[in-house]
Amino acid sequence: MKTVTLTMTNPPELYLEGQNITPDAFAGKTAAEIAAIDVWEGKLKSPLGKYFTVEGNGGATAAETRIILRGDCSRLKRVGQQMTAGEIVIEGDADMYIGGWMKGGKIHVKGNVDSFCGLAMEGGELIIDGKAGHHLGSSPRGEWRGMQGGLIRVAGSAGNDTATFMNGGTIIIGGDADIHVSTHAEGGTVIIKGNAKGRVGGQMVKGDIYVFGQIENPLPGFKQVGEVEQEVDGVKARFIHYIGDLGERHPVSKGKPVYGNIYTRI
Amino acid sequence: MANKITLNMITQRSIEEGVAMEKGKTTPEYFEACSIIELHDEDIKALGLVPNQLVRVTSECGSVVVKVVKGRQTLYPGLAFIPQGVWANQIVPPRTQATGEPQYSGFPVTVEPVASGERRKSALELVQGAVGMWRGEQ
Amino acid sequence: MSELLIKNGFVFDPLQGIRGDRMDIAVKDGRIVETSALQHPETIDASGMTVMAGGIDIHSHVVGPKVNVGRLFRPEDKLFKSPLKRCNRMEMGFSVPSTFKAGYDYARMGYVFVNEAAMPPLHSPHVHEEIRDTPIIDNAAMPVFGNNWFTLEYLKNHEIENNAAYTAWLLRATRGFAIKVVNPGGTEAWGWGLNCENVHDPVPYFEITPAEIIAGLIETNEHLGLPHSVHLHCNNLGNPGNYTDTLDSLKLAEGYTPKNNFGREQVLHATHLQFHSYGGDSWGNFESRAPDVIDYVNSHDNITIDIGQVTLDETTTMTADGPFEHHLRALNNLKWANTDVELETAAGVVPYIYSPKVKVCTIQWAVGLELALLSKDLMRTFVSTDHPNAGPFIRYPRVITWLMSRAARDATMKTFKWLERTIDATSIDGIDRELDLYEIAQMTRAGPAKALGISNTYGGLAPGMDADIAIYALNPENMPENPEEIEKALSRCACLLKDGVVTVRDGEVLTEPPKRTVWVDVKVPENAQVQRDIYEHFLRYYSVNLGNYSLFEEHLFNPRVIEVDTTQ
Amino acid sequence: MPKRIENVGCPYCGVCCDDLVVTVSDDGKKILEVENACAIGNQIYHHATESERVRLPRLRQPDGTYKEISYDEAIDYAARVLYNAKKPLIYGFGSTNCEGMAAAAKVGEKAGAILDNCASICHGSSLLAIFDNGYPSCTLGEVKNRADVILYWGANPAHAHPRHMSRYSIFPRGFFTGKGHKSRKIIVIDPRYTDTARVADIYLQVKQGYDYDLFNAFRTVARGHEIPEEVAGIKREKILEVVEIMKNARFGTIFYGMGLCHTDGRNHNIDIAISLTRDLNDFTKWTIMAMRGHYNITGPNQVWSWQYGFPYCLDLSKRDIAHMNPGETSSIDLAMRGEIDAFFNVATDAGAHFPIEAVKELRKHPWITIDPNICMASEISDLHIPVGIVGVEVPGIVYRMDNVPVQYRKVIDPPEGVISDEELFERIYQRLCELEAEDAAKERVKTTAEGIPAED
Repeated sequence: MKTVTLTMTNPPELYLEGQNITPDAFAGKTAAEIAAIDVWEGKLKSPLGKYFTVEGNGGATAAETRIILRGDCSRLKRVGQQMTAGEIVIEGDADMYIGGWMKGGKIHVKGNVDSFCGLAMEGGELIIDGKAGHHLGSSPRGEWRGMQGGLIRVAGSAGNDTATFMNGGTIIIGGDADIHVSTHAEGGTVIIKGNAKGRVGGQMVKGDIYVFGQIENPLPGFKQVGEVEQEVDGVKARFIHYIGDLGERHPVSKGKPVYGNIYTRI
Repeated sequence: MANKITLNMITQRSIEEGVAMEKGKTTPEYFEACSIIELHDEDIKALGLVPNQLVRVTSECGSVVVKVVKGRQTLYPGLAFIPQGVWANQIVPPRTQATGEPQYSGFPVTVEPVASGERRKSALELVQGAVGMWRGEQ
Repeated sequence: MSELLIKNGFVFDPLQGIRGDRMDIAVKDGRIVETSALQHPETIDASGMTVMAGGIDIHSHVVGPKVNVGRLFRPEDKLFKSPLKRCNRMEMGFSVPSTFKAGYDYARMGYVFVNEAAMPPLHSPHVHEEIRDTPIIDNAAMPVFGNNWFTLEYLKNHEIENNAAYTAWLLRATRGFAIKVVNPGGTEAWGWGLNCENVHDPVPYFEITPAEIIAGLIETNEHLGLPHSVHLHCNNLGNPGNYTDTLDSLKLAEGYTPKNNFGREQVLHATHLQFHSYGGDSWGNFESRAPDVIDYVNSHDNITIDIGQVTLDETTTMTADGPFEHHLRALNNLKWANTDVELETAAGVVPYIYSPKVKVCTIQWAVGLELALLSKDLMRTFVSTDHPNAGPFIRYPRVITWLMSRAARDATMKTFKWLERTIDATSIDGIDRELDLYEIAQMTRAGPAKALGISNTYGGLAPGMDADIAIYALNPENMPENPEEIEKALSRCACLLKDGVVTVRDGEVLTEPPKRTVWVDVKVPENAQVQRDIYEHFLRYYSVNLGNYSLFEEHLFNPRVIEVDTTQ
Repeated sequence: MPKRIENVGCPYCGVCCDDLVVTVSDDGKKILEVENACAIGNQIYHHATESERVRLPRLRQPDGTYKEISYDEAIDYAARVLYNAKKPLIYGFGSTNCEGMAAAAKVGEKAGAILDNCASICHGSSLLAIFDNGYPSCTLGEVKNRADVILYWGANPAHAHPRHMSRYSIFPRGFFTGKGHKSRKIIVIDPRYTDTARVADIYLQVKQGYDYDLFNAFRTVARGHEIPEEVAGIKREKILEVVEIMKNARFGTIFYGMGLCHTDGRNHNIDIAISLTRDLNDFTKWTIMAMRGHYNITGPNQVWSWQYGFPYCLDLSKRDIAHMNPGETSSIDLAMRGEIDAFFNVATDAGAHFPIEAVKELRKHPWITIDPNICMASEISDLHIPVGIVGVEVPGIVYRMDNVPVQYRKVIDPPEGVISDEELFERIYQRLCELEAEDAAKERVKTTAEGIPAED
C-alpha cells in the first residue's frame, strides 16, 4: 500500500469541497498529478496543490492507496465521497459529508466531524474518534433508500437524525444520541452506548436499535414485549425488547408482521 | 418569589406585530407590539412582578430587555412568548440542527427583573448596535 | 431573408407519402418552399442521412403544477443524475427534467411540438409560466374537462350547446388547446376518497356515468369542430383486467364521425393505451390483452392512440387520476403527493421503479410494444411514454429502436428475471415485425400532427409549412447493424431546424429560437345561461375571483392562435 | 373622479385574498380606500402612498451615512459584488412576484451564487418533509366546498392569516357545506390557547415540543393499538375521541404552521403529520396544507423547482449543476458557518427576522438590500436599492399557500424612477455579462468548475 500525505498549508477562506480526495481518484497518480486534481472553494475551482502540500504517490489501485490528511481540515468537505477501496486517515477534525456515498475501504477521522457524514453509505468503514454532527449515516434529501451497508463507529456523541431511512449496515455511537434515531428505517442496526434523547424509531418499519443507557422520552408507538439476552458489539447484556413503530405500516413475513425493534439495556 | 426563573420560550407571529411591521419597523407601534414578553400569571407571580414591568430575558446566545404582559393567548406555566421580530431575535438560537431553520421556538431562557436604569432598546438600536453601526438617535 | 437548402437527404414525409426519396428541401424565412423559390441559399449536406419533419409529441407531462410537484419532491432525481451545463441554462433532473432541460432534450431529439397532456384550469397561469421557461419547442396544453362540475352538470342534462359554450369559454380562459378527459367521474369521486371503476359506475352526487361524460364530450367536441378530438385517459388505469373497461370506453365513439376543418379523422384519442390493456384479475395472473384492444382500434378508424411505452427506468408517475396514484402509493409505499383542484380535477404524484426484475413491469413493457407492432395503421398509433409515467421522454429513441429491431427487443428481454412468464403472458415473443423509418415518421410526426389537427403547419415538409426539420445520421439504405447506433442517432439529431433556424447541430443546441404557445380560440354564440352559471359558481364555490381566473394577456407567451368559428 | 379597482390581490399573507377593492385618487397617486382587506393588508396599501418612500438607491459612505446614487451606479456596484465574491448568497423573495424570482435565478446562475428564499427560516421544514414523505393536499376551494373536519395544528390564523378561516376553512358555505360553520367540526392543537383555539370545538393543549409524540399516538390509535394514559400532556380519552372524529370525517384538512416547523424535530413533525394524513386516507378523505406565510413565498419554491428542481437552498456556485442540502446550503447555516462572502437581502428583512447572531455573521461581508421599504436590513446595508411594491405598484403572478397561481394587478404607479425587481435583476444580469466579457477580453476568464459528471 502506498501513502499520499496531504498537509493543509494554505487553508481556504471559505470551505473547500474535496470530493476528489479519494483513493479512487489518487490511484495511479504521482504526487504532482495529485496536486493538480480539482477542488472547489465556492465558485473557484483550483488545483489541490493550492491548499495542500502533497507528498507520496498513489498506489496502482484504490485498494493500494492510503491518504493521510494533516493540518487544519475542519473546513474541508466531502473527503472520501463515493470511495470504493483504500484508506483515508484524517488526523484532526473534518467538515461535512466525510464518507458520503462510500462503497468500500476505510476512513479514520481522529477528531470530530460535522453533519451528513456516512450519508447513503453502501459499504466500508467510517471510524470517528471524536463526535459526529447531525444526519450521521442518514439518507440524502428525499431519498428513501438510505444507508445500505458498512459500518460507522463514532466514539463520541452524535447529533439528531442518525440513520434516517436506514436500510442496512451498522452505526455504533459511543456517547449519546440527540433526537430522531432510525426515523423511517427499513433495516440496519444502530447501537447507542450512551443515552438517547427521544423520538427513537419514529415511523420505523424494520431494523434494530440498541440503547445501553436511557431513552429520555420514549415514543407511545413502541410496546414492550419481553426481555432478551444478547451480545451487542462484544458486550453480553440483558435488554428490554420493544416493538414498533406501531403507528407505521409493517410488512408481513410468513403470516406475521415484521416490526422495528428497540432494545434498552437493563 | 424568585429573582430568576427558567422558562421555555416560543416566538411566533402576532397580529399586532403584523400590522405594525407593515407600517414600519421604526414606528412606535412596532416597538410596542414586539418588545414584550407574554407570561403565565403564575410565572409573573413567581418573579414578584406586576404587568408592564421590564425584564431581562437571556438565552444560550443572547439577552434582551422587554416588557412583561399577561398572556393574551393563554400560556401554561413555564411557557413564555415573545412575538416574532427584532426583540425575539436577540435571543433566538441560530442553531438549525442541520435543517436550515433556527430554533425559533422551544428554547430555554431565564427571565429576571431588570436592574434599575435598564430600558428597552429600539429596533434600530438593537440591530445596528449588534453590527457596530449604531450612531445614536438621529 | 434567410435561405437554406437541405440537400440529398432521404426524405420521409407520410403527409405527402414521401418514402425515403432522395431529395432537397428548401427553406425560406422560416417556411418550407419549393426549391425553385431559393436564390442564394446556404446548403446543408444531408446525403446519407434521414430527413423528417420536426417531431410532434401528442401526450407528455412537461409543464404545470403536478410536473412541478414531481420536480420539487424528488431531489434524489437530481443527485448525480444531472448533466453538466452545455446550453444557456442549467439542465437538472432525470425523470422530471427542469423546463430548460425538457426544451433542450426535445430539441436534441429533433422534436418541435409538445402537447402538455393535462392542464388544471385553475392553474393555467402556472402552466403558461413554465411554457415561457421551456426553450425552443412549441407547446400546447389541454385543460381537463372530465371531472369539471360545469361539464358534469351540463352533460347530465345532455345540454350539449351549453357544454360547448362553457368549453369554448374555458379554452379561452386557460389559453388551452383541446378537451382532455382523465378518469372521467373517477377523479371527482376522489374528492370523497372514492373512484369510478368502470364506465357505468355513477359519479357520487352528480349521478352521471363516465360513459355519459365521454360520449357527451365527444358530441361537444364535434359540435365545436375543434382541431383535436377528445383526448381520453380511460377509467380503471393500471389494474389487472381493465381491458374490458377500455373496450367499453372505446365503443362509446361508435357512431360519431369527425366534423372539423383541420384534417382530423378521429373523434377519440385514447392515450397511453398500454396502461389500459391488461388481463387477469390479480397481479398473480396479470397478462397482456393488447391484441384484443388493438384489434378493436384497427377496425375502427375514428380512434387514434398513443402507446405509453414502459421504458424500464426509475421514474415519477403523475396524473390527474388522483385515486390511481393513491392506489399506487399503497403498492410501493413511496412518497405520495396529491392535489385536488376545486370544481375541476385532482392530481397525484408517486415515484415508481419499472424494474426488469419485476414480472408486472416486464409484461407492461411488452404490452406497449405489442400495441404498436400489432397496429395496422401507424398513422393512428403514436409513440409516447406518457412522460414521465411509463418512462422519461428522453427514451423515445430507445422505444423507436425496440420498434425497429427484433434484436433490440431480444437484447432487452435477456435482462428480464421473469422472461418465460413474460413471454407466456404476452404475445411479444411471437412478433417479428420491424418498423421502418417511414412508419416511425408516421408515429412521431405525421400521425400526431394530423390527430392534433395541426398538420397544415407541423409534422410535414410540404411547401408553406413551418420549416421545422430534423436530420438524423441514419442511412435507410444502410441501417446500422447494432441497434444501439439507431438509438444514438435519434437521441442526438445531426441537425434540427426550428422555424428555419439551425437550432441543433450534431446533437448540440446552438441557439434558442423563440418558441410559441399554441391555443384554440373558439367563437360560439352568446349564451346567457352559461355566463350566469359561471358567475354563480365563482361567486359561491371557487376560491379565486372570476376577474382573476382567466389568463391575463401579459402571461401568454408568444401565442399562435388557431381560430374556430361556430357561429358561421 | 377617484378610480375603483376591483379583484385586487393582497400582498400580505399566503391567503392571497384577491377580492380587494382599492379606490385611487383622481391623479392615480394616492390610495384613498381599501375594501375587504384585513387590518394588515389595509396597512400595506396605505403605507405605500402615505409614507416617505426611498426613490433612489442609497450607498453607505465611510462616515456611516447613506448617499443617493443612480440606478446605473447601484447596478454596477451590485454586479461587481456578485462577480468578485467566491460564494455570494441571494436570499429573500417572500414579497415579490414570480417574474422577479425568475430574473434573480438568472443572476444567481450567472454569478455562481447561493439562491435561497424565506422558506429557509419558515416552511423549509415542510419542504424537507415533502421530500421525504410527499404531500397529500388540495386547493383551498376543496376545503371550502367539502371539508367537515378542520384541524389547525401549531397554527394561529387569527393572527397570522386573518381571513383564512372566513374565506376557506371554518366559516364559508361551500357546495357540500351549505351550513358553513355549523357543518364543520373544528379542532385546534397548540401549546397556547390562541385566538384561533377560541373558535374550536375541541382544543388540545399539547406540551410544547412534543407534537411528534402526539402524532405518533394518533397514528398508533388509528391502527388500533394501545397508547399510554397520557401523551404530550393530552389524556388518552381525548386522543381516542379526536382520532374517531378524524376517521369519521367525510373530508378533513390539517392546516399546520410554525408550531411544527420551528420546534425540535422541525421537518419530522410535518413528516409524521403527512404520514397521519396518508393513514387517514385508508378510511376516508384527508388532506394537509402548510400555512405559508407571505403572499408569494410559495412562488420561489415553484419557480426554482421548474428551473432547477429544487425549491430553496440552491447552491449554484458550480454554475453548471445545482446542489441543494438544507443544513448546509441554507442561509442561516451558511451565515453561522462562515461559508459565504457576500449577502443580498431581497424582498424581505433578514435584519429583523434572522437571529441576531446570524445577522452579525452576515454583516462581516458586503450586504445589499433590495426592497421597497426602509427596514432593518436596509439600515445596516452597504447599498439599498428601492423597487416597486408588488401587488400595489407592480403586477405579476404569485402562488397562494395551496400552490394556486393568482394574477396580481397594480393599482398605482411606483414613485417616479423606481423600477421593479424583475427589471433590476435583468439589468444586474446584463452588467454581469458585460463584466464577464470585459475580463474575457483581457484573457482573464475565471475558471468554471466542471461539477459532478452525469450518471445516466
